[in-house]
Amino acid sequence: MEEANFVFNMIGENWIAFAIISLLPMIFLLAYALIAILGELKISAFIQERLGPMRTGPWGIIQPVAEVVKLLQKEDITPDSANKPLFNLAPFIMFAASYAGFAVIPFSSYFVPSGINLGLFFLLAVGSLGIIGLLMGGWASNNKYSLLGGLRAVAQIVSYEIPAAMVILTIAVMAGSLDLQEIIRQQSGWFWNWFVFGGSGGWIKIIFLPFSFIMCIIYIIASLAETNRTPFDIPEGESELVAGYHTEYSGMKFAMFFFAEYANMFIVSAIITIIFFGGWNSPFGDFMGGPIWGVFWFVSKAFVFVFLQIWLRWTLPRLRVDQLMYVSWKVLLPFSFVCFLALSLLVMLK
Amino acid sequence: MKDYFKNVWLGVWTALIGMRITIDHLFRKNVTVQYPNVHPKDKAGWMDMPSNARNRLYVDMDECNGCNSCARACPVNCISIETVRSVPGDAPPPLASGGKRNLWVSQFEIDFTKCCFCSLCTEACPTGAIVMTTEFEYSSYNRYDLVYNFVKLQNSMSDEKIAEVKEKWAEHQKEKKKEAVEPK
Amino acid sequence: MEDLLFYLFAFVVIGSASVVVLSKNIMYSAFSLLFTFFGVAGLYVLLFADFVALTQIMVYIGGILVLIIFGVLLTTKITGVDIKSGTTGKVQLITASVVVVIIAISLILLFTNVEWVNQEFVQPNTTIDSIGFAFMTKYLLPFEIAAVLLLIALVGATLIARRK
Amino acid sequence: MSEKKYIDIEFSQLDSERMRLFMGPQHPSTHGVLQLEVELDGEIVTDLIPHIGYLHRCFEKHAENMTYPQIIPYIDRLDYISSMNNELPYVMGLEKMLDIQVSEKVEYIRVIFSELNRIANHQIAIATFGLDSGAFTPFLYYFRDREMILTIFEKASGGRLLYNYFWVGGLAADVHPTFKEDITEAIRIIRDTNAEILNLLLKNKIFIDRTANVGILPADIAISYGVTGPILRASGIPLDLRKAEPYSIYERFDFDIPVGNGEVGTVGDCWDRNIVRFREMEESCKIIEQALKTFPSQGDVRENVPKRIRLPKGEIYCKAENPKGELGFYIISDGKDKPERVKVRAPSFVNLSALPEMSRGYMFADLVMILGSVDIVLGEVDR
Repeated sequence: MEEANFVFNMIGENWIAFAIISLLPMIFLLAYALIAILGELKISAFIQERLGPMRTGPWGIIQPVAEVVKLLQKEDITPDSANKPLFNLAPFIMFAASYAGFAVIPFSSYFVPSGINLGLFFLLAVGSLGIIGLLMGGWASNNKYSLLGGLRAVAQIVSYEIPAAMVILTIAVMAGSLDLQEIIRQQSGWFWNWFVFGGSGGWIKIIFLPFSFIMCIIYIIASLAETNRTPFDIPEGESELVAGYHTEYSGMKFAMFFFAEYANMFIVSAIITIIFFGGWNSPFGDFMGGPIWGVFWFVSKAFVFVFLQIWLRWTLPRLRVDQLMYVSWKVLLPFSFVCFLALSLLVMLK
Repeated sequence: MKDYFKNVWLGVWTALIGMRITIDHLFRKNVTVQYPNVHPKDKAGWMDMPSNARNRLYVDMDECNGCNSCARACPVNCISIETVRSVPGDAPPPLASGGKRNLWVSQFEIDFTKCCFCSLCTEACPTGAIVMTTEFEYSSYNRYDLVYNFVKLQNSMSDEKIAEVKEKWAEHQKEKKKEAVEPK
Repeated sequence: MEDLLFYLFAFVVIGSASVVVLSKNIMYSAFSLLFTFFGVAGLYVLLFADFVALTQIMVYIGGILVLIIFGVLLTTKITGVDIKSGTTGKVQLITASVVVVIIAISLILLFTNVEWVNQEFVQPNTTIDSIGFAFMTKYLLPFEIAAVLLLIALVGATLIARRK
Repeated sequence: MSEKKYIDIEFSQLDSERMRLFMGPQHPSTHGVLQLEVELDGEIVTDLIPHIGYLHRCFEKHAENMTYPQIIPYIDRLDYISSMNNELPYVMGLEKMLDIQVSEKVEYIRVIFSELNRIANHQIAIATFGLDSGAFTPFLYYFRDREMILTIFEKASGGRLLYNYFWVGGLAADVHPTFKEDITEAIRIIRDTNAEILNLLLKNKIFIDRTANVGILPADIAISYGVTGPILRASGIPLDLRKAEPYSIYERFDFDIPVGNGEVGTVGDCWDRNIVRFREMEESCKIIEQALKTFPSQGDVRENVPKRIRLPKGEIYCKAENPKGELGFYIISDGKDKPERVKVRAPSFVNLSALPEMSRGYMFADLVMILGSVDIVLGEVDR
C-alpha cells in the first residue's frame, strides 16, 4: 500500500508537518477561490454575451484580487440592534465548518491531510456544522429578511442532507468502505470503472448503470441545494429576501460568508469527483497516472463540477420554498431509495 | 403516478434544454462595446450613434438673433436669454447666413442640469443657431459648471462691449424721453 | 499533545456548558450547546471512538441542536434579539444547585469506590466494522426495536404535521 | 409539480399572529419605488396595500401650464419604456380636435414604431419577470435585442429612450434611409431570441411551477377593477382596442389577439400573463412586416404640422392600446394654447389596483412573481 502522505515522508511526523498539512489546503483554497470568482464573473458574462470585468489587468484577470481587497478595506458595519457576539461569530463558524471538510479530501494518492477511515462520513457530518453558522447569522442580524433566509437555509440543508446521505450510503455499500482513498482506489483503471458507471466489475453492471447514473444526478442536485446555489438559492434569493442571511453583513465578515460559499462549492464538487468520478485516477488507465498527475486529474475533475454549478446558476430560475421541499422529499428521496436497493442488489450479485 | 414521472422528467429535460442554450451562448461573440476605448460616435457595431442623435445643445452665436423663440419653446425653461436693443446706426453685425440683426445678445445661458433633450428649441429657432450635437460626455464635478453661457464661451461679446451697448441704449432711451417730454 | 488536547476539549465542554446553564439569553444557551457537543466529539476522538464522534457531530449538531434552535425561534417572539430564558429566578437557582450538588457527590462517591481495572489498550483499526457487527449479531433485537420506534415517530410526526 | 391551491386555506382556522412586512421602496423586486404593506400569516399573504407616490411629478397639473407641443416630452416620461405608444393617443386626440388629416406615410411610421416599442416593452416585462424568478440570463438576451430597437428609434428621432417623435400633425423627423433593412434584421433577431427564451425560460419546468396557478385573476374581477391590456387578455377576454375600436390604420392589418387559455395552469395566472405578452410580440412582428410591405416611401412627414397649436373650445378623450393596457388622455381645452385640464388614465395605475385581489392567499415568494407579472412602471403609476 502506498504511503498516505508525502509530507510525513519528507519531514517525519512532527508538529511542523502537521502545520504544513493543515495549511496546504488553505493555500489551495485561496488560489481556488480567486479562480472560481473570476470564473463566475467571466462565465456568467460570456453566457450572457457580455465581456465581464475587463479593466483590471489583461482581460480583467486580477478582478477577484481587486474584489477581495475592496471587501477587506470596506467598513465593517455591525447593526446597532444586532446581537453582537453571535453576529461576529457566525461567519467564522461558517468558514471553519467548510474548511473542516478539507481535512479529509485526498488531493492525490500521496497527499491527504488526514487519512481517517471514515472520510465520507466525516464530510457528511462536517457539512451539517455550517448550518449553525447560518442560523446564528440570520438570527443575530435582527432583520426579518435575514431570519427568514436563515430559517429557510437550514430547512433546506437539513432536508437535502437525507438524499445526499442516501447516495453516500450507497457508495459505502458499493465500495465496502468509508475511506476516501480506498473508494478512489476501487475506481482505478479506465473510466468505466468509475462508480457513476457502476464501478468495476463484470458486464452485469450494465443493467445497473442507469441507477448509478441517477444516483449521481441526485447527488449533484442535492449538493446544489446544500451550497445554496441556483436553482436552490432561496435563502439568498434577492427578489424576495434581498440577500437572505447575509443581508446585514458587510466587509470582511461578508467576505467570510462568500469564501465559505465558494469553499463549499469546491467540497461538494470534490465529493462528487471522489465518489462518482474516480478521484485522482486518470480516466485512461495508466495514461498520465501517478501522484503528481493525480493532483491534476482531481483538481480538473472538481473544477468541471464547479463549472457545472456556475453554468446552472446562469441558466435556471429559482424554485419556491415549498417546491424545494417537494423536490427533496417526494422526488429525490424515493428515487434514491430505489437506486439504493438496486445498487445493493448489484453488490450482492457481483 | 404517470403525471409524477412526467413532471420529474420534464424538470430534468427542460433544465437540460436551458443548459444547451446557455452553453451555446458561452462560445458566441460578445456584444459589449468597450465604451471609452471604442466610442459610439465611431463605428461601434450596430450600436453606433447616428448623426441626428440628440445630446448636448450647441448655439452658434453668430447665427443667433436673440428672438427668444427657443426659450419660449422649452418645456423646462432651461434657456435664459438677455438681449439689449441696439441704437439706430449701431446695429450688431449681420448673421453669418446673411440675415439682419438688431438685438445684442448679452447673455445666452443653457442650464444642462435641467435640459430634457426634447429638441423643441431647435425646431423653434428661425435661424438654425441652436442645434443638437452628438456630444454627450460633459459631466462635471460641479453642477454650476453645467450652466453654459454661450456668449462667454464663444466670446461673441466681451464684457466691455456689453456694458457699452447697454450704456448706449440707456442714453438712447434718455434722449427719447427727453424728446417725448419737450417735443420740438 | 493528547493531554493538551484533552484539557482543551474539556475546557471547551465545561465552559460552554456553564454558559448553557447560566446565560440569561436562551439563544446564547442554545448556541453554546454547539461548543459543548463539539467538545464532546473531540473527547470521543481522543478515545479513538471516531465513528461515535462523527455521529455526535452529525446527530447532535446537525439534527438536535438545529431542532432546539428552531423550537426556540418558533415558540418565542422571533423578531427581537431580547429572548430571555425565564428560569433563572432565585428559587429555581437554589433548587437546581441542591440537586446538582447531590448528583455530584454521588458521582464522586461512585468514582472513588469502584475498583477501576487498568487494561492494556489496543488501538482499534476502525470502529465502524465492530459497531456494524455488534448491531447485526448480538444487539439485533434492540437495534430493530429502535428502528421500529423511530419509524413510528416519523409516521406520527408526518400525520400530525399534515394539513387536514 | 405541486398542484396546490393556497386559496383553499381557511384563515379562521389557523390562529396565528399576523406579521406586517413593509416591502420596498428599496426592495430589489418592487420594480421601482413602490412600497407594499404586506400582511403575512406565516408565509401566506393575507392582505396587501400598495403605497404609491414616491415618483409623483405632478404631470397633470404641470400640463396645464404648458403649450400642447411642450407636453409631449412629459408624456414620454410617463411610461418611460414605451414612450412611442404614450405619444400616440395624445397626438391622435389633438389631431381629431384640430381636424388634421395626417399623411399615409406618417400613419405607417406611427404604427410601425408603436409596435416596435410594444415589442421592446414586452421584452422588458418578460426579462424583469425572469429576473424576479431568479433567471438572469434571459434578462440580458432581451436587453441586447432591445438595444437594437432603440437604435432604430434613435436613428429616426435622435433619442434612445424619450423620443418626442410623434408630433401633432406629423412626425418630428423622417426615418433613416436604412429604416426598412434595420427593422427586417431586428425582427429576424427578435424572433430568434424569442425562440430561445421560450425554451430557456417560459417552457422551463421550474418557471412553470413558479408561475402556473399563481396570482389567478378571474375575468369578472379583472373587469370590475377596470384592468386592461395583457393582464385582461390573460384572463381570457380578447379585448384589444386595436381590434375593438380600430384607430390609426390598424384595421388594415391582419393579426390575432392572444388570450390566456390556462395551458399549464388556470386561466389568468402569472404564466398566462407572460405568454400573452410573448405572443403579442409575435403579432407585433406580423403587423410590422405587413406594414413594411405596403410602406409608402414618398411623402413629407411634416407637411401638416401646424406652426402654432390652439385648440378649439371643447374636450376629448383619446385612447390607445398601450403595451400595458388602455392609455387614455382626457383633455379639456378652453380655446387657449394651453390645456385647461389633462387627465391621464394610466394603465399601470389601474392594473396595480388589482394586485391585492391577485395576491391574497398566495405565498410571499409568489407575491414577487405576481407583482412582476403585472408589469408596472412607477413613472406611470405615480405620474
